[in-house]
Amino acid sequence: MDFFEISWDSPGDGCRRGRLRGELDVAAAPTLERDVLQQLADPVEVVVIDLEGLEFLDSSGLRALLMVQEHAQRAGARLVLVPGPPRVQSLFHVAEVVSWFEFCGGTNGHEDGLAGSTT
Amino acid sequence: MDFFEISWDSPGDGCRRGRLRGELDVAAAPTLERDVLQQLADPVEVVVIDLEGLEFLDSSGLRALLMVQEHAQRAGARLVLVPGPPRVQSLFHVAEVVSWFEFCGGTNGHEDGLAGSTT
Amino acid sequence: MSGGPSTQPALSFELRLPGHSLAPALARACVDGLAGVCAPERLAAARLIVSELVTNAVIHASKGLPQSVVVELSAGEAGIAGVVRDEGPPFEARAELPDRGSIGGFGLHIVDRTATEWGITHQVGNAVWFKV
Amino acid sequence: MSGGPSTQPALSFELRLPGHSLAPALARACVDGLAGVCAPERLAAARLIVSELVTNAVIHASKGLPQSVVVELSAGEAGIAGVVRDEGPPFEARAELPDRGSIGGFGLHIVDRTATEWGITHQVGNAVWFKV
Ligand SMILES: Nc1ncnc2c1ncn2[C@@H]1O[C@H](COP(=O)(O)OP(=O)(O)O)[C@@H](O)[C@H]1O
Ligand SMILES: Nc1ncnc2c1ncn2[C@@H]1O[C@H](COP(=O)(O)OP(=O)(O)O)[C@@H](O)[C@H]1O
Repeated sequence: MDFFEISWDSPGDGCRRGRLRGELDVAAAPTLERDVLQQLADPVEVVVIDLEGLEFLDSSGLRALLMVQEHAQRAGARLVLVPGPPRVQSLFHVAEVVSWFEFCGGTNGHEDGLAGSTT
Repeated sequence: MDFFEISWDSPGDGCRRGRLRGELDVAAAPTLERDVLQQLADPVEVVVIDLEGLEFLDSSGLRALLMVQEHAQRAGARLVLVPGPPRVQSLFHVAEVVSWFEFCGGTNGHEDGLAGSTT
Repeated sequence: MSGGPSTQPALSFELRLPGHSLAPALARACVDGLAGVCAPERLAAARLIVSELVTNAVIHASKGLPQSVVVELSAGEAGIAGVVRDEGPPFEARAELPDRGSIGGFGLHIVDRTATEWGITHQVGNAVWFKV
Repeated sequence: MSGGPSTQPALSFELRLPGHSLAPALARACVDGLAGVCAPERLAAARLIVSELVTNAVIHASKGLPQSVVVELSAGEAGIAGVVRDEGPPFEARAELPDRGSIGGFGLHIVDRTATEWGITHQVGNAVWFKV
């Protein structure tokens, strides 16, 4: 089932959240990058990418997330990831890059939650 | 996703109900037939096959249901089908065999429900 | 909301399967892989037709033979075109509704009522093609 | 409760795909078709590896070429064995964790940490094989 979708909202001032659904692979990666660049056109402090609805992630998706992190940092913002289901989360572990990202709201990464960082 | 499963119970005296889950195709058809023959070893008036949890049905599955109907009739029992979701139900229409079966509990067939027929 | 497959070009594949009872399920799973380039109703129609044709190839022509059933599909905005080939002896299509009381013979009837066009050609074996 | 695929013999297929960005999704869907003959964890591992190898073949060797990527898989109780072939020039495998700050180069590292065995052979193009 190839399918990928992002829905964006603003859970707080200076915070843009994109919720991912479907499969983040080589076909979906450009959509994610393009979307984030659009969001960063306005002043933003935190970009949250919510992986809860994601069903598949591979190295192309991981690469897109690293690009997004770089775009965010260049724009003076932080990237915070909301962990996905186990089959998605396991990719960060297999690739040995869990510590390369700031996770929130889950047990798979840092515990400095989203609430504190958006105000 | 190839997967097929039947769970059996007895919702009333002389009634055996098999609930189908997954895809009823050429690989799954022998399982259905064998199971029904086992159920018919005891005295049974009605065999109910519940298609609500079925995700796919093709002509091999249809053939199995017709075989089951024949087995039931030979054993002096009736076969009653509980309609499945639209994508399953549509197969009976496409194959033009809706009227070949006794449906209950749905709008896709006869309205003489299961309750009356099992007593 | 963004993303979605609407601007994807056409996608096609060729799949070789053994004469195995799970070959239809495998072929259906591959049809699902075209979800990115075509409408769900078309995908469901192609899924059903492919299931019927691969089942016929397995049962009537290729039982137990390795990689003897070939499925070719090509999907785009305009629709899905496919062909299922086997290496068996030629057969005559019969696609009418079987007589009341029949327990088989529904496969090609279902194909006939699901496809917008279909037909059979005979080269090495049988090639049943369709469009939806 | 009855049914289930536990007594099914091994199942295999060969899939030819174009150098298309949706080819990895299509290949993953076909891997899903093996669900009847192998354990879910193995299937998930094979799904990930196939996604990585087909992506590499599409990006590094076959971009835009028709039916130039070939996936062969064979699954049974003992595991899944597969190979992804392309027609591109030979390459040297590098499967270490990329340096901190890298944004690419994770594909073969993931394959290396997911497969029980894997390797590359060079015939016409590249053939990356694996077992899970
Ligand atoms: N690939 C095939 N090779 C040989 N004969 C076939 C093939 N497909 C169909 N047939 C013949 O056409 C008949 C009708 O097929 P179908 O409508 O699918 O019903 P069924 O397979 O249930 O008999 C079959 O019984 C068989 O004799
Ligand atoms: N099928 C292939 N054909 C040619 N080169 C390849 C192929 N697969 C991998 N490579 C080479 O190996 C490198 C590492 O691949 P990989 O670990 O998957 O990371 P990435 O593709 O993100 O660079 C690639 O950058 C490429 O140079």
